[in-house]
Amino acid sequence: MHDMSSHAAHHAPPTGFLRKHVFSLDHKVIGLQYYGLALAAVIVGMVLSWVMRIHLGWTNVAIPGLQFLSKNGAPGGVMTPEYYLQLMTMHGTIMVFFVLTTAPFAAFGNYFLPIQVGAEDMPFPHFNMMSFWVTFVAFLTLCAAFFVSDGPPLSGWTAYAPLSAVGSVAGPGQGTGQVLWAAAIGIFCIGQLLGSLNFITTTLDMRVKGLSLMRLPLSAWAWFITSCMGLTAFAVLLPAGVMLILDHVAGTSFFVPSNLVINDQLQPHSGGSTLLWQHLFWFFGHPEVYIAIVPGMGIVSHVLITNMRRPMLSHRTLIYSMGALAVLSYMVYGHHMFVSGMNPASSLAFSFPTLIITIPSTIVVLIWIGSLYGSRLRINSASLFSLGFISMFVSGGVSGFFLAQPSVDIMLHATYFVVGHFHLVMAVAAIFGIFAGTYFWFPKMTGRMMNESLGKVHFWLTFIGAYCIFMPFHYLGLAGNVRRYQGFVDDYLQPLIPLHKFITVAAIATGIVQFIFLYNLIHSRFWGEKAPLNPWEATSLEWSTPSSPPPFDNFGGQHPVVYHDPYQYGVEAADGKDYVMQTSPEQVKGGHDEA
Amino acid sequence: MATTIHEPPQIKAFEPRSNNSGNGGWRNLVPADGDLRDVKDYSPPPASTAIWVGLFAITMMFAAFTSALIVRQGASLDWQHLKLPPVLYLNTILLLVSSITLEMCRKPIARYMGGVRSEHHPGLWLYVTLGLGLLFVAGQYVAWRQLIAKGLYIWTNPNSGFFYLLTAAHALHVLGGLGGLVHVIRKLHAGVLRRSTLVATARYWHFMDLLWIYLLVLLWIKL
Amino acid sequence: MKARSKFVVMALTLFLIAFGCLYATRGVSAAASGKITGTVKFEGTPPHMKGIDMSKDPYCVKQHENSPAKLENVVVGSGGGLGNVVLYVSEGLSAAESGAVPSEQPVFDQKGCMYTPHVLAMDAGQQFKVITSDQTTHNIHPEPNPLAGNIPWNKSQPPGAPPIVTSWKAEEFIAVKCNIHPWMHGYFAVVKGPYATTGESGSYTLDVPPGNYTVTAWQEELGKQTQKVTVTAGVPAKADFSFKGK
Amino acid sequence: MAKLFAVTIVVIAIASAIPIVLHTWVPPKDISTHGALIDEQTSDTMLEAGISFLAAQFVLAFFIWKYSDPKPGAKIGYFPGGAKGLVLAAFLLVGTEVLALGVFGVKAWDGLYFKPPAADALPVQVQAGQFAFYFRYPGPDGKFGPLHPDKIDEASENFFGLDTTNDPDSKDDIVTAEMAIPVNREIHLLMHSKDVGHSFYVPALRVQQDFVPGLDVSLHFTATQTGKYEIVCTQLCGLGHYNMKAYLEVMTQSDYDNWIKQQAALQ
Repeated sequence: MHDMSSHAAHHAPPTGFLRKHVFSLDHKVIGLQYYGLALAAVIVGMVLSWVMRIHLGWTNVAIPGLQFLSKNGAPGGVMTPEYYLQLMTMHGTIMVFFVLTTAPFAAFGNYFLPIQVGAEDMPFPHFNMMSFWVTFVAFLTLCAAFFVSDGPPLSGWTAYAPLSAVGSVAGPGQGTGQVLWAAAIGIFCIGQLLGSLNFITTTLDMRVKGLSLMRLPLSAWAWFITSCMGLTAFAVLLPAGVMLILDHVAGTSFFVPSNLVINDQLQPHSGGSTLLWQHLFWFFGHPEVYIAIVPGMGIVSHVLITNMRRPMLSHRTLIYSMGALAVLSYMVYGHHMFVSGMNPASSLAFSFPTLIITIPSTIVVLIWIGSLYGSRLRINSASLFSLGFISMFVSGGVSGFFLAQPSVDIMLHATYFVVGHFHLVMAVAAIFGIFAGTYFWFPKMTGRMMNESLGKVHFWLTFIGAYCIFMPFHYLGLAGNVRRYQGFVDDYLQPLIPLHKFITVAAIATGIVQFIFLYNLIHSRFWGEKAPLNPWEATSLEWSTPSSPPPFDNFGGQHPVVYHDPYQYGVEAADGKDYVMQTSPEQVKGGHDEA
Repeated sequence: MATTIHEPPQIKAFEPRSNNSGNGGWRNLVPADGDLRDVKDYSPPPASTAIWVGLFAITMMFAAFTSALIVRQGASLDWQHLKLPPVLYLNTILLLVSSITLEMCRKPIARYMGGVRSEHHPGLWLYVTLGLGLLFVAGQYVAWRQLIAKGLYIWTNPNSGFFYLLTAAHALHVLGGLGGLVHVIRKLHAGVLRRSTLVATARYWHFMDLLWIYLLVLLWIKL
Repeated sequence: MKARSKFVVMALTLFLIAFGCLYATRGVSAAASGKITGTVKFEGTPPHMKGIDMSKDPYCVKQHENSPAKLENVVVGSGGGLGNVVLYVSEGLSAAESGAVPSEQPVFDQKGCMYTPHVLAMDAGQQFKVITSDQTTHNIHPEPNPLAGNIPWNKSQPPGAPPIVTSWKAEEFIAVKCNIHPWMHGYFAVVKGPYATTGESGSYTLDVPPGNYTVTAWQEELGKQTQKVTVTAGVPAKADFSFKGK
Repeated sequence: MAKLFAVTIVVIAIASAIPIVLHTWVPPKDISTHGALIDEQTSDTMLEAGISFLAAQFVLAFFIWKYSDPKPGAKIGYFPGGAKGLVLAAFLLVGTEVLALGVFGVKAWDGLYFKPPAADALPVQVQAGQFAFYFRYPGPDGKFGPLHPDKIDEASENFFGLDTTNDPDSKDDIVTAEMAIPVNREIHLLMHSKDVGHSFYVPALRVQQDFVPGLDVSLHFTATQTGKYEIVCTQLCGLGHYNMKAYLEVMTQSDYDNWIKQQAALQ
């Protein structure tokens, strides 16, 4: 290591509460802030899902106390159709934007990307701080929709125009609520663009001596690839959001066609294109799915390798596959619009890339499974959640075969099959990734261990529960159960209601289980046993920091030098260790250096 | 990279920063037990990478606006192509000139920061650029007033809608560029201006020209 | 401290009592000694009222198994009386009279996927009640003109939900719809001062103090008619209306 | 712990597959001419997806079982064929699999979308609005009258905005709240939306198509069995979305003729 004390002298850690904990420039603090935001958001989102599930199982049954949430939305505790849709919209928006995007990408990425490249911080700490606080403002803006007179919008997280663009005549919440929604999304985009800017420059320019791109851990690669996707996707959603707001407040007609008659009133708009919104939205929307899942892939690979005590069969292949996913994700967005009135030929054109995207996904899975072969697998909460991630990703992935084909999509589009598909592959899998990362990195972030036995209980119940909730969704879909219904009045749906009741019970049970995790998180933070510097005997740079949590400048005035590829496991190292840190200059017998 | 953020080193000529984080290079491996002095490493200062990343994002954004405009123009029968206010052409010239003035002061400033003191302060041209930039934005505002005077509001027809939308979006970005210039001027007077900062600002500023000319053509031609 | 709270309580009670008296007196003045009576007739052949196909919602169909539903835009009784006509005093009322707001809450029921009554008359500022007797969810979506001072709203009422109690600020004839059952439509007739709605007989009575008034009759499709009447104490003044079919 | 986990995965995988194999939950029986292809395509996909699903879960479980808590000093082994083999397998197996699906899928899609409707197809117009479908038949003259959105007035049941006084073509148009069609006759469905986005979904007919506001979409299909089926909306359109439905009655030609006469009388 080089003594950098001369440089270290230059940046004293901040003094004063605000700079330390609130408007901190330290990527670690910002990462934790993102994590906290995601935690708050996920609790809101989960409670919303409970209320929705109860209503779906027992429609028009008064849910005691609900009337205090919204007097209009649930008079006497009986949920109105509009309120169901409003909660559904908020559930989707909160989960996709403020949980699945912030936690695995912004939170863990902010905390560990700079450390894994051996930097002291991101190159633009002020942008980094702004990125969090802008996102925070976006969250407040979205939640404000709960408190406006008509409540939140009811047009779903996809906010299809013209329903989302013509104002409150189209339904409660479509006025102020929808504008707040669009504003929140726009603000969120700005925050994530700032974040992506930092992530990309960090990865390209801040790596320490000897740390070539290919020597980056898979997690770092995943964050890098994700930030590239984010840069493109959010830059497209932002204009869309602006135009949607203009249609509301400035009387423009970007998305609203002529001659709409709503509630017997001829609308003043003219000439807009409703498909335009769908194209802009899904050009963001599909990559967003991968923005949610790719960081999970990276984290899970990172955790698995450490616990398999061996590198992946091929480091590069995984990286290239994730890259391929990122690139393809822009060519496939049309599969959300097969029956949307888009030219049927283009539906076919979109279906082939969508089918082809299964190849890189398959490669990733095969590499994971193939690397398990002959490994020395260690079972702990982190590795359990990683393996669970693979199982979930497979289960959710195979249903993609169906939705990739226009002809099959005719029956399955907009049914619970789709809901089950993306909940498994994007929501549950991504959240398993978050859990894996939390159990794995908690010692580094807090200097204390999480309670393993609680962690295992949490895993078992969550794993089984998740399957109990989301597998039946597929069955509902196959039977033609349409999504976004607040109750089931159609004759052919009556036989399915028992299945809905089952799902509701499973969902509430699984939700309650999550409080074990919450307790574990809080309790271990303050009273957990002290963690050694490198509890998992891992090799990557975050485990070379002089303390847990790392000092303000991460490496205590030093700059590490990297001598090895990231994952030197299963080797014969000095004093009988089976791994060699990236920063150790020792020669490795049976090492995996590709250089 | 706190070292270079909190107190940037003065620009010494163009020698790469060394002995410092941020020089992993692309394929620049340190073999185990290798001699570090053999490692030839250099990676650009973050600012000069970041600016390209930022410009890419802006490009994507206006690409989205463009596709929207094309779809919208194709989809609707109510597209009345509006005649651009002539003042825009004056604005265009202002903007282009501002780029030239910015270029004029880049070398002097590099020399100045290198310690060479010439007769007049190189910051002068920065102020000129700043002024021209402000004039451009003001000119855009005049253009809007003219349209409004003609009774063309943002909601009047799709074309006017896109005109206000695109020009406003561009003007906002120009204001951002002006902020960058102010930042550069402050750093210059503090004597801690980094070359990469100046270069990045300049690239952004020139990109605003290109973007504006592109938008002008886009709004001018009937697709 | 304690003394102050006492004082507040006293003040409040006093205020309430005063308010109560005021309110009572207004009530009294509303129940006046004069009367305007009359009937509203329809001339010519009553227009054909289309039947309503409710097949979209089997529940609604069941409610009309033996009484087929039809539109109620123009309801003519056997005696030629015109129903759903709102009569009110458009001129001549004293400020107190037109300002008086009855305390009872008229009820607007959703029954068999129709509105009963089809036209609900009420006083500006008077509270009214929207209830549902149906086992299917309705949404109530009145679209007043916001410029007139009434704010549009749109609320669903699932079976078993409590009544919606609200009121309208300004005088206006407000169309109300259910979007879930597009055939359901009715009117809120918001007026000032005494009002009456005719049944199929077409007869009505307005209680007013003696004086000179203009009575207006409003029908959703046939429009408005007015008459000047002079009311003397004891003797009911007569004002008959007759609407011609379009 | 690991072995238990492996077992759990296997159990869950099998349990998930059972309802599929037993066809516990299936869509209403197909009554269309084009539906058979779609169902076939779906079951083919189900086969391939199911095999991939079970295979992946089982292998995952097996490896977890076998390689967790190994004896001390055990060397790490390499998967025969290594990464190259796996990548190759992915490209060959999955590649051919999905391409096959894609290519065969074209056939099913083509039947519904690329063939123009037959010349003698019965034209029926459907209008979607918050929150009901209304249908229009051209009547004896076989012509649909023009639509005047400004004339739409649900209060007097002018759902389409027809001007029967001035448009001769509109006079004999028949507007209904439920859709009746003759069996074994091709239907040419002309779809437009009056307000926001909606969708026309008849599971039994294997048909789903969005309404695009401001755009006229058309669809053609043939029903092969008489009976009463449900038309539902699958595109979120507002608070009444869940209750936006209409009934589709497939009748014999003669029943249909009577029905259309009755409806004409009711206009």
